[in-house]
Amino acid sequence: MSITHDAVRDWMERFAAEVAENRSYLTKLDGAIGDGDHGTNMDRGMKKALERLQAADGDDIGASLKAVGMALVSSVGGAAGPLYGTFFMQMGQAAAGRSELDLAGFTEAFDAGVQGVVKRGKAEPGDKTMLDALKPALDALRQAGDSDVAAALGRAAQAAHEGMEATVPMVARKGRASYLGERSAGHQDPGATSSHLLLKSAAEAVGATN
Amino acid sequence: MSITHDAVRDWMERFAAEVAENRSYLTKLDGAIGDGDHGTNMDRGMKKALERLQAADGDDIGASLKAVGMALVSSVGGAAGPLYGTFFMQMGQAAAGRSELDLAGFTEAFDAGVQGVVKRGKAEPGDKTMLDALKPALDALRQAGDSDVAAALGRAAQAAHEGMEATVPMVARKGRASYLGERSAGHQDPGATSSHLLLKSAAEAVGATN
Amino acid sequence: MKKLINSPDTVLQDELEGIAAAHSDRVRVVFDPPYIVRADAPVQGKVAIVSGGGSGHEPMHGGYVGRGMLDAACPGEVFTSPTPDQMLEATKAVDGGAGVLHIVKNYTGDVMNFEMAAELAQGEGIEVASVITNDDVAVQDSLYTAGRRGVGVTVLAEKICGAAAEEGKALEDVADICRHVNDQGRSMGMALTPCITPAAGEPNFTLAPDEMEIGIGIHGEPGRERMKLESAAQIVERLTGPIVEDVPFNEGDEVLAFVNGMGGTPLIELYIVFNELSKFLDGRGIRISRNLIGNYITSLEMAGCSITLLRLDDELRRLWDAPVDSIALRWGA
Amino acid sequence: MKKLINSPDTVLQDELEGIAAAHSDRVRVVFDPPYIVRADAPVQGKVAIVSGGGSGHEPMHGGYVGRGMLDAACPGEVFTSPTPDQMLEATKAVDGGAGVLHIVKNYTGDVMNFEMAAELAQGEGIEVASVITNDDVAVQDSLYTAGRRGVGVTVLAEKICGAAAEEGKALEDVADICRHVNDQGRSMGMALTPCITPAAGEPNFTLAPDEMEIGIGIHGEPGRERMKLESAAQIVERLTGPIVEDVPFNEGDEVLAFVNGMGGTPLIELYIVFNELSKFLDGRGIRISRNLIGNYITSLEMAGCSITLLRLDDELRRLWDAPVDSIALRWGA
Ligand SMILES: Nc1ncnc2c1ncn2[C@@H]1O[C@H](COP(=O)(O)OP(=O)(O)O)[C@@H](O)[C@H]1O
Ligand SMILES: Nc1ncnc2c1ncn2[C@@H]1O[C@H](COP(=O)(O)OP(=O)(O)O)[C@@H](O)[C@H]1O
Ligand SMILES: [Mg+2]
Ligand SMILES: [Mg+2]
Ligand SMILES: [Mg+2]
Ligand SMILES: [Mg+2]
Repeated sequence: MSITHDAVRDWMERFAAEVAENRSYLTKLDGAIGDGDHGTNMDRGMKKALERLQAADGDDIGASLKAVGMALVSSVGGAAGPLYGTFFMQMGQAAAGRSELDLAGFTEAFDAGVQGVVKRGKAEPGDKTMLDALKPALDALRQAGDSDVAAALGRAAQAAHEGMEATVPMVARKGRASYLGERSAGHQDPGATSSHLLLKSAAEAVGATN
Repeated sequence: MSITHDAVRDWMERFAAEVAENRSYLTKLDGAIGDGDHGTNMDRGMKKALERLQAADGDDIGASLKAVGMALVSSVGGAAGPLYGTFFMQMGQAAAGRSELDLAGFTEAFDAGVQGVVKRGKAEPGDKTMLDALKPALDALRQAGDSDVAAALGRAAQAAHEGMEATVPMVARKGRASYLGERSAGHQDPGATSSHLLLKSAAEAVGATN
Repeated sequence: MKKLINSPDTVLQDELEGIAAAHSDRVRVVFDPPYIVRADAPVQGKVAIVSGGGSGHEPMHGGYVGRGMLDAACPGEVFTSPTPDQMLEATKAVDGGAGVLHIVKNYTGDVMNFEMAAELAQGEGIEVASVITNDDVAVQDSLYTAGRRGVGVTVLAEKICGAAAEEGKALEDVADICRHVNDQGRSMGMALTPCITPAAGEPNFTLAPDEMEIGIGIHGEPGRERMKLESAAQIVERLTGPIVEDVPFNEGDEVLAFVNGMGGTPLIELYIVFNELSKFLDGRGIRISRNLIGNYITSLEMAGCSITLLRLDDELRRLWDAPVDSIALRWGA
Repeated sequence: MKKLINSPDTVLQDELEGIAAAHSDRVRVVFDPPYIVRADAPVQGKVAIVSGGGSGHEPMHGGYVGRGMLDAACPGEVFTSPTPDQMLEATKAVDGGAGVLHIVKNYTGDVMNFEMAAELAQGEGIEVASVITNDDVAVQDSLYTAGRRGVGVTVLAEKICGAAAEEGKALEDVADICRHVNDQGRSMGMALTPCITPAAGEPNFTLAPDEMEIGIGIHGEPGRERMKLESAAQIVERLTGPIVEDVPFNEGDEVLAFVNGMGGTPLIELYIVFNELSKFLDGRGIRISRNLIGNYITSLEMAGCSITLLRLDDELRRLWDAPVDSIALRWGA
């Protein structure tokens, strides 16, 4: 089984729905160690992204992901805008022209997206950022070997979930939460939380049973 | 029995003490229908007045009352400053050069004070102001005939008390409370309340038993 | 009560010391009795303008001392009219031989204290004219009451009269212009929250989280009406309706629109209010040709706003545009 | 949440419409994507200065657009960095051929969005220099973290660089001056109350009636330390101690002292803070030769203040004194 353009679209719709549903939860998490706008910003951005997706035709996964990325860059703002924007633009770049992706292809594109986030944000694992959910997910995909797509993304979502939870005790070194120093420990990172939603949506889009 | 310079001094000390003790009560009354400063202002003023009195010597009742009035004018501010200031300056004017006052003399001087308040503030009885306590007190003094000073001032204090209570249902037509229109009804006037304290102190200074 | 102060008793003194430390290039601060005066006072041959009132309305009035506006300001204790001795000393300090105009907001205390000061100054041979501002349409106008409060128009009158005096106009002319401004201007205010005077330590009224107070003054006193919170557009209609009907302002009129913050409301909201005001007046064919938006006549940390409209004619517009170089209002200089 | 707004979703749009309605003589407001630009932009041959950031800090940055200060400002949603497309369009609108300086406050979001915008603008052949301000001593400085926040110094840098650009200095020189200002300036802030973003509807933290938060930023985020409320004098010591030790400021230094209100604190308190600051610096032989006191970089309706000190030399003093004619800062013009 491979990931079709329809599945990618479904992924984005599910992600948008998750973000909308968790909007105030994300904002609340951001309120505790940031400025309380992560949910609002991501929700505004994913709504714009869906509009763009719906307006576009064709089955180029790369083009669709790039469209999502550009919509996010120009509508989210804050840290998450350029980071998620870069993620999707880089992932789209790596998947340019493809109408389906097998697990290896998806993993490669996902890797490009994560590398984009690292390059833009210069964070490392352990800094208490979205990377702490994205990186474990990437590792899980890499370790999936030749398991099927649903199982692999299921495990990636699981890894993102663990990574998200692991941000709780961390002292933030990047982003707004770093201003709090030690006071940032004890709170879950909002960006890692939205990144988990991203992986959860992906897994659900390919029919993984979590 | 007549009212000596010592009794006048005692009157002022008692009045200052009453104002200090009721400072937050007066301020609270003023908060409900005014701007919440009557207690603070009168307390600041009477403290200044006592300083002046203590610094002055001689037994000229008129001079002492004028000193009190001038202290109030230059330290109370607001509506109460010029009104109480004028009251004491006019009363002092009427008692100029006197080291004791009999009831008639006191009544005459008090009358001059009240007239000063009317002239300065242009209020009428029923406007929900200090005049609603002062005027009944003056009337009581006038009706005292040849009763003794303590009894007369006791009755004047009683009249001021009744006048003060009568301000509760009134709709204010003068001063800050008038801005509230009908909403000013149901609250006791702070200035009438401090005026009652003035009469109560006078009665106590001459040994009336209330 | 949460305030950046040292103690409730030293608020006025500390503030005045701060003004003295900050603005000695522009003003001189006298402490006993307290008043703030232009550094170059008295200006010979110029009509001088003195105002004053309780503190807690900053930048009014001290912030308006400077060339093209006030010659002196007398600060009282918080929300308490200053005393005649302050006004007398300020009047003497600014008199340049052409007389002194007292601009007095219509509050019993302010009026009586300024009255006593004017009597004293006249007794010392200084020509004094007094004009009382009473522009607050939230208060019913009546001969039998204390009448309407002086609020937002006072700021505009001080600016415009300051320019007229700077032009060399005579005392009676400057006073006439002041009365004209007061005639042509009206205001109304509202609060989202009460405020707390340092001395009282608690608010004079409380509002539920979904309530607002309409028709408040600038002394933390309750207003005329309490109601459910509404949108900016509805609030603007509530404040501006009574204003335009009072003067009245008619289609074709040119106005200065002044959206004032009560102290605790951020500028972003005042611009939203201005936007609604501009739409409201547009709908009635009233043209805003000048505006002032910000915290200019405040009530400590109260959240809320007031709206003032002043009908402009060529002279008022010219005097408004004239240079002003005070602490808080500055242009063309 | 009590605000003078129509709806949380229209705050930015309504505010921008208000600015457009009020200040069309000075600025042009573009709505899609949103930015505010000098009415006379582009000024041929002059280095242009663009800044921007989340809304909720008014008058920053939109209020600083005008001759002698910013050429354009890009407002984001409340407390959210604007996006690269806004910055790109603003940059194109102001480029007069001499290059464009981006003044960016050090927040991850602002830095990354401006970075993307600069890449795009350079791709279109516009010379762009970027300077990041990071003056908040409440945050530990470190190579391994996001570093210090840009706060009060940003306002001073915008004024000073605006003057340098107006003088005809080249892009690299204006950028150098900006870096110099950032080097020589430090800030720290505190809050008496939190603030509420319209979208969130509730505060990010709560403070007991006797508590204050020290070391806050300008986004309603909690600070470094919570403690019992203290006197203005003690608070000034808490904020200024770390500032003077950081640069460090020494005996004999000349400084610009900037006492900034967070939005909900009235001017009377800011003057009390300034008075304490002036005494504190006096005691260390540091001379205040210029000052700025008021709400200039705010955090919605938060009550509190920040203190910024900038060490002055002849050039910085001259550029500070130079005429400025923006909406919110105006002198000599
Ligand atoms: N340098 C960075 N690298 C990766 N992720 C980051 C970085 N800085 C911040 N983030 C992520 O962004 C999230 C905050 O996003 P958001 O609230 O939308 O932006 P802002 O902090 O500008 O308000 C954080 O929770 C964190 O996961
Ligand atoms: N015109 C007036 N004549 C007589 N008394 C008045 C008048 N106006 C106000 N008062 C009295 O003054 C009191 C208020 O005094 P105070 O609070 O000290 O002054 P302010 O109203 O200026 O704050 C009122 O309660 C009322 O009794
Ligand atoms: Mg955030
Ligand atoms: Mg009062
Ligand atoms: Mg008062
Ligand atoms: Mg943000």
